[in-house]
Amino acid sequence: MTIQTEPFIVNIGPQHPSTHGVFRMRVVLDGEKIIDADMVVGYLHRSLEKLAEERTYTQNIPFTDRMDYLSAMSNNLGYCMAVEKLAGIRVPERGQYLRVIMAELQRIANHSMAIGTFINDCGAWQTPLMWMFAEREKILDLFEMTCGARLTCNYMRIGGVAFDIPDEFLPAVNGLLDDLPRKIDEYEKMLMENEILIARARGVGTIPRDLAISASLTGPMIRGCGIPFDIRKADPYAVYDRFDFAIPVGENGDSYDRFLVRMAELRESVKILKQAVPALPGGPYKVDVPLSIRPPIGDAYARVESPKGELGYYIVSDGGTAPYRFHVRAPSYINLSVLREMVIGASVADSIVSLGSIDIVIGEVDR
Amino acid sequence: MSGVGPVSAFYVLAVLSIGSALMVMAARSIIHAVLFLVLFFVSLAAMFVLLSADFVAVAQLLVYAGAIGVLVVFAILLTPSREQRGMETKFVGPGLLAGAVVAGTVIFIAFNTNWPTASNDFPSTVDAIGQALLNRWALPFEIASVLLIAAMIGAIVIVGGRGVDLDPGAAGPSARLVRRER
Amino acid sequence: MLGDWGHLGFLILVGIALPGTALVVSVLLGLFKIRPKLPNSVKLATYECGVETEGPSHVQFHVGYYVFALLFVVFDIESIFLYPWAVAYRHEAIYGLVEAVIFIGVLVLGLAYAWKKQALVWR
Amino acid sequence: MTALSGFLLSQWYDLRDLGNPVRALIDWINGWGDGTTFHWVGYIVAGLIGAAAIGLFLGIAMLSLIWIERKAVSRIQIRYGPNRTGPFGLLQPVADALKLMQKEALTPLAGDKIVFWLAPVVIFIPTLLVFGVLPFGPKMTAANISVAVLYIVAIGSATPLVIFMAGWSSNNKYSLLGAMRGIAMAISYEIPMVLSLLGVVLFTGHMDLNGIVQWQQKYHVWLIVLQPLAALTYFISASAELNRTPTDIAEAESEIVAGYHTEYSGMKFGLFYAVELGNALAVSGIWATLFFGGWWLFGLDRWIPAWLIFLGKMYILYGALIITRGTLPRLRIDQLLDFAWKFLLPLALVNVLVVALEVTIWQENGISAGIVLPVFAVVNILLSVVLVVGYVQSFGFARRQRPRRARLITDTLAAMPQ
Repeated sequence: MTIQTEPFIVNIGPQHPSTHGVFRMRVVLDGEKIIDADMVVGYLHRSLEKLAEERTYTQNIPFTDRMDYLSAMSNNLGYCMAVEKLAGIRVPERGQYLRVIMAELQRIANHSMAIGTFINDCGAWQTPLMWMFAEREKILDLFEMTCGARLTCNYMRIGGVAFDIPDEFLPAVNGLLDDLPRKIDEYEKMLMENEILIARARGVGTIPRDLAISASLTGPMIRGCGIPFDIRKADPYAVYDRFDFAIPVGENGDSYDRFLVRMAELRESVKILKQAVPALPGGPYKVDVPLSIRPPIGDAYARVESPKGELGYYIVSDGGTAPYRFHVRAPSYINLSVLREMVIGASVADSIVSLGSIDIVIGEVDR
Repeated sequence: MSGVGPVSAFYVLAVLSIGSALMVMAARSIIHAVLFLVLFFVSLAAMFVLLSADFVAVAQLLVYAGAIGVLVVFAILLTPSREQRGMETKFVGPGLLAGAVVAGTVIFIAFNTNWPTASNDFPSTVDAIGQALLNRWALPFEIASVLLIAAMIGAIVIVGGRGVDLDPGAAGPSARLVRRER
Repeated sequence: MLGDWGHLGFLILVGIALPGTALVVSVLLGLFKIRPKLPNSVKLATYECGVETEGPSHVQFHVGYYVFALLFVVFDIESIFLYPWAVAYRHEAIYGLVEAVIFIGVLVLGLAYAWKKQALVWR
Repeated sequence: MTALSGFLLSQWYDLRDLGNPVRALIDWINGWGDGTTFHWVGYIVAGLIGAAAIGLFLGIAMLSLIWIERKAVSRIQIRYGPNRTGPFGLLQPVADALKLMQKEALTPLAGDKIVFWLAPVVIFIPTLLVFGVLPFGPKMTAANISVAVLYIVAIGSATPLVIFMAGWSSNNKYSLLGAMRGIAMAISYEIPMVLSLLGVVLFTGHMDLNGIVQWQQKYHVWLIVLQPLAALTYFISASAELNRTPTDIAEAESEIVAGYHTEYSGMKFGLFYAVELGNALAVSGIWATLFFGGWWLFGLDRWIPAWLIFLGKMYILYGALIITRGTLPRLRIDQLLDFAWKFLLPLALVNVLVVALEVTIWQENGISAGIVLPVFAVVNILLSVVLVVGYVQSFGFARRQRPRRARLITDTLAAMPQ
C-alpha cells in the first residue's frame, strides 16, 4: 500500500547557520528525506577573474587572498607560481622553503577549521571548534609575526616572498611543532572514537570512486575515496620532492573517511614542517622582479595542493602589464559539484554533514 | 462534594470543558479544534480529581492529552492539505443523529446514577485499583494486553511494515522528482 | 489530598502570570518607545534563509511519524496499567509476579514483532 | 546540640524547613473567628504562598542557570565566558533579560497569531506544575499528591504539544519540521521514562515523591545504588526531551536553523529559552529526588537545612546535563528513535522484571533489609554493567568497527587505480 505524501520545498541557505557562507541548497523533502536538490551558488560572486584583467600581475596577489580566505598562503603560492612559469623566473632556495613552510602551516590552520566546523555541523555545541581554534590561533600568530596580517596574508611575491622571517619566528615555530603532535593525539583520542560522531558520519555522503574521478574531485575528497592523488606527489612543485611524507587515504569515500584524511594530514604537515624548518637555507628570499612585470606572450597553468584540493591558475599573457585572461580552478567549486549526488536520498541532517565534510569556502566557490 | 472550593472548581471546570468541547466543533481551523480537544481532555482530567479518582485523572492526562492528542495531530498532518479544509460534509445529518443519541444516553445516565462525591481527604485510589487488577480483574488485565498488541499489529500491518514508497505520480512542486532507494 | 490538587491550580495561575508579566512588560516597553516597533513586509515575512517561501508550509507529512505515534499509544496504555499493579504488588507478590510476567511478556512479544517488521526503523 | 535542635524543632523560626513559618502563618489565619470559618482564607493564602514561592524560585533559578551554564560551557570550550557585566559576569543574565525585553517582537504575517502568542505562555505551565510536586524539604511540597511519579510523566507529555503549537503557528517549514521531530522524539522517549520510573515504584511501593524519599531515609540508601538501570534510563530519556545538545533535534541549529522557535524573537524567544533551562533543572530535581535521596543526606539534614541539600543536589546533577551538552555531537532522528526503542525500552523492561523478582524474594521470605538490600545492589549494578557493555559490544560502532586511521601511502603512483 502506498500512501501519497506531498513533497515540499525547503531552502537551506543562503542565510543558514551551517552552509559556510551564502551557499543555497534548495531541497525537495518528503518528510525528512531529500528527494531532490538544487545547488545555487553565486551570492558572493565578485567577478575576481574579470577584475584581475585590469590590474597588474603584482596587484592581483591580494585578490587571491580573498578567494579561499582560510588558506591565503596556498592561494598566493599558486598564483605566484603561475606568473613565474609564464615569465620564466626562478625562485631562490630560501624563498622556496619559506613558501613550503607557510603553505604547510596554512594547511594545518585550514584543516583545524575544517574539522572543527565539520563536527559542528554534526551537531556538537561549538566545543571541538573552539579547541581547534586554539591551535589555529597560534599559526595565525606566526603569520602576523611574519607579514602583519593574520587572515589575508598577501605574503608571497612573484619571485619569492614579501619579507624574510623575523628572528623570533623560528623559535616560535619550533615550539609549535613540539606541541602539535601531542595536541593532535588529544584530538584523535577525543574525536575518532566518539560513538556519536562515527554514527553520524560513517556511510554518510558516500562518493563512489568512479564518480570521484569523473567529477575531477581533488584534495581530501578524492583521497577519502582511496585514491592517493596529491599534487605535491603527482606534480611536485617548490621543494616538496625533497621531503619525506605520506599521502593519507580513506577507504569508503564517506564523510568519516574525509574527516580521517584531514586528521592524518595534520600529522603529515607537521612531518613536512619538521624537515623543512631545520633545513631552511640562507641566501636571498626573493629575486628582484620589476613591480609591473611584463611576461612574454603565452599562457601558463600552475597548480598547487591547497588544503581543499587542486588549486590551479591559468593565465594568458598578451605581453602587457595585466593578464589577458585569468582563470582559477577552484577546488571548493569543483568538489561541491558532487553534493547533489551525495544528498539525494539522505535526510536533512545527513545532507548537512555531507556539506560540512566537503569543506567549502564560499569566497572560493563564487570568486 | 462539599465546600466552596471544590464546588466553584467544579463550575469553572464544567464551563471550561463544555466550552472547549463546543469550540472543537466551532473552530474553523482543524488544528485549533485539536488544541481545544486537548484542553477538553485536560479539564476532564481535573474533573476526575474532583471525583477522587486521582489515578484516572493522571491516566487521562497521559493517555488522552499526551498520546491521543499527538496521534490526532499526526493524523491531521498526514492528510493531504487540500482535504484539511473541507468544512461541508455529507455526513451532517447522520452525524447530528449519532450525536443526539450519544447525548441522550449520557444525560440519561447522568440523572440515573448515584454519583460518589469527593471528600477533601480521599485515600489514593492507586492501591485499590492495583488490588482489583491483581485479584478480581486479573483475566481482563491480561486480555487487555492482548488487545493492545492486536491494535499494534493492526497498525503495523495497515501502514505496511516495509515502509511507504513515494508515489511518483504525486509529482509536486518539483518537476524532476528523483526516486531512489536508500 | 484534594487541597493539594487545588494548590496545583494556583500554580497554573502563576504559570500564566509569570510569562504573562514578562510579555506585558515587553509590550509596555514598546508603548514607551524603548522597544522599537517598525514592522515592514520583509521583516514579517516567513523566514526561509533569506529567500521567499515556495509552496505551502502546512503540508501533508510523512507516514513514518504516524507509526511511532501508534506504537506510543499502545505502549503508553500498557505501562499505565502496570502502575497500579506495581503499587499493590507487595500484597500478593508471587501471584503478581506471574501476572506481570505474562503481561510484560505479551508486551515484549509486541515489541519483538514491531522490531522484526521493521516498524521501529525510521524512514 | 540535641538541645538546640529540640529547641528549634518545628517552631516558626526553624528555617531548616521553610514550611514552618508558612504553617505558623496558616495556623494563625485558621484561628481567626471561631476557628473554622476562615479556613478558606488560610487555604488560599497557603496555595498562593506555595505557588508564588515556586514561581519566584524558578525565576531566580533560571537567571542563575543562564550564568552557570554559559560559564561552565565556556570552561569546557577553553573560553572565559561572560566576564564583563558585574563581577565574574554575574549580571549577564539580567543583561540578557533586559536585552530580550527591549528587542522588537515580530509576529510573522503568515502565522496563526493567537496560537503563536499563546505557545510561549502555555509552555511555562508544565514546568511549574512539575516543580509543584517536588519535595524541597520534609514538609516543603507545594502539592503532595499520591500519584506524583506518574503525574510528572503526564505533565511532561504536554510539552511536545506546546512545541507543536509554536512550530505549527509559525507557518515556517523549519518550525514545522522541528515540531514534528520534537513530538516524534518525545513520544518515543516517554515509554522508557514511564517504565524506568515503574521500577522505582515497584521497589518502594510508593508513588508519591515524599514517600520515596522517606523510603530511602528509612533504609539508609540512595536508590541509584539499588536501581542503576532505572536511573540511567530515566536520566537519558528525560534529558532527551529537554532539547539540549546530544538530542536537540527539535531545534537543531545546524540543520533546521532554530527549529520550532525559528520565528520567535524578543521576549517570546526568551521565554522558550528560560523554560528550556527550567525543564532541565526540573529533570535534575526529579533525578535527585528519586535516585539521590532528595532532601535527605545521611542524617546531615538535621543540621543543614533540607532545602539547601536538595538545591545543592539539584544543581550538582544539573552539571551532568551541562557536561553532556558541552561534549557530545547531536544524533540523527532515526538513531535517537532506535536508541529509545531498541536500547532504553528493553533495558527498562528487564529492569521491571528483575525488580519484581527481587521484591518477591524479599517479601515472601521476610529477609531483613540489611541483608537483602546490599545483595540487590551488587546484583543490579553488575546486571546493568553487563547489559550496557553487552549492548555497546553488539550494537555499538566504536568497538565493533574500530575507526582506523587513514591509510598512509608514500608510493602514490603504485597505489593509483588503473
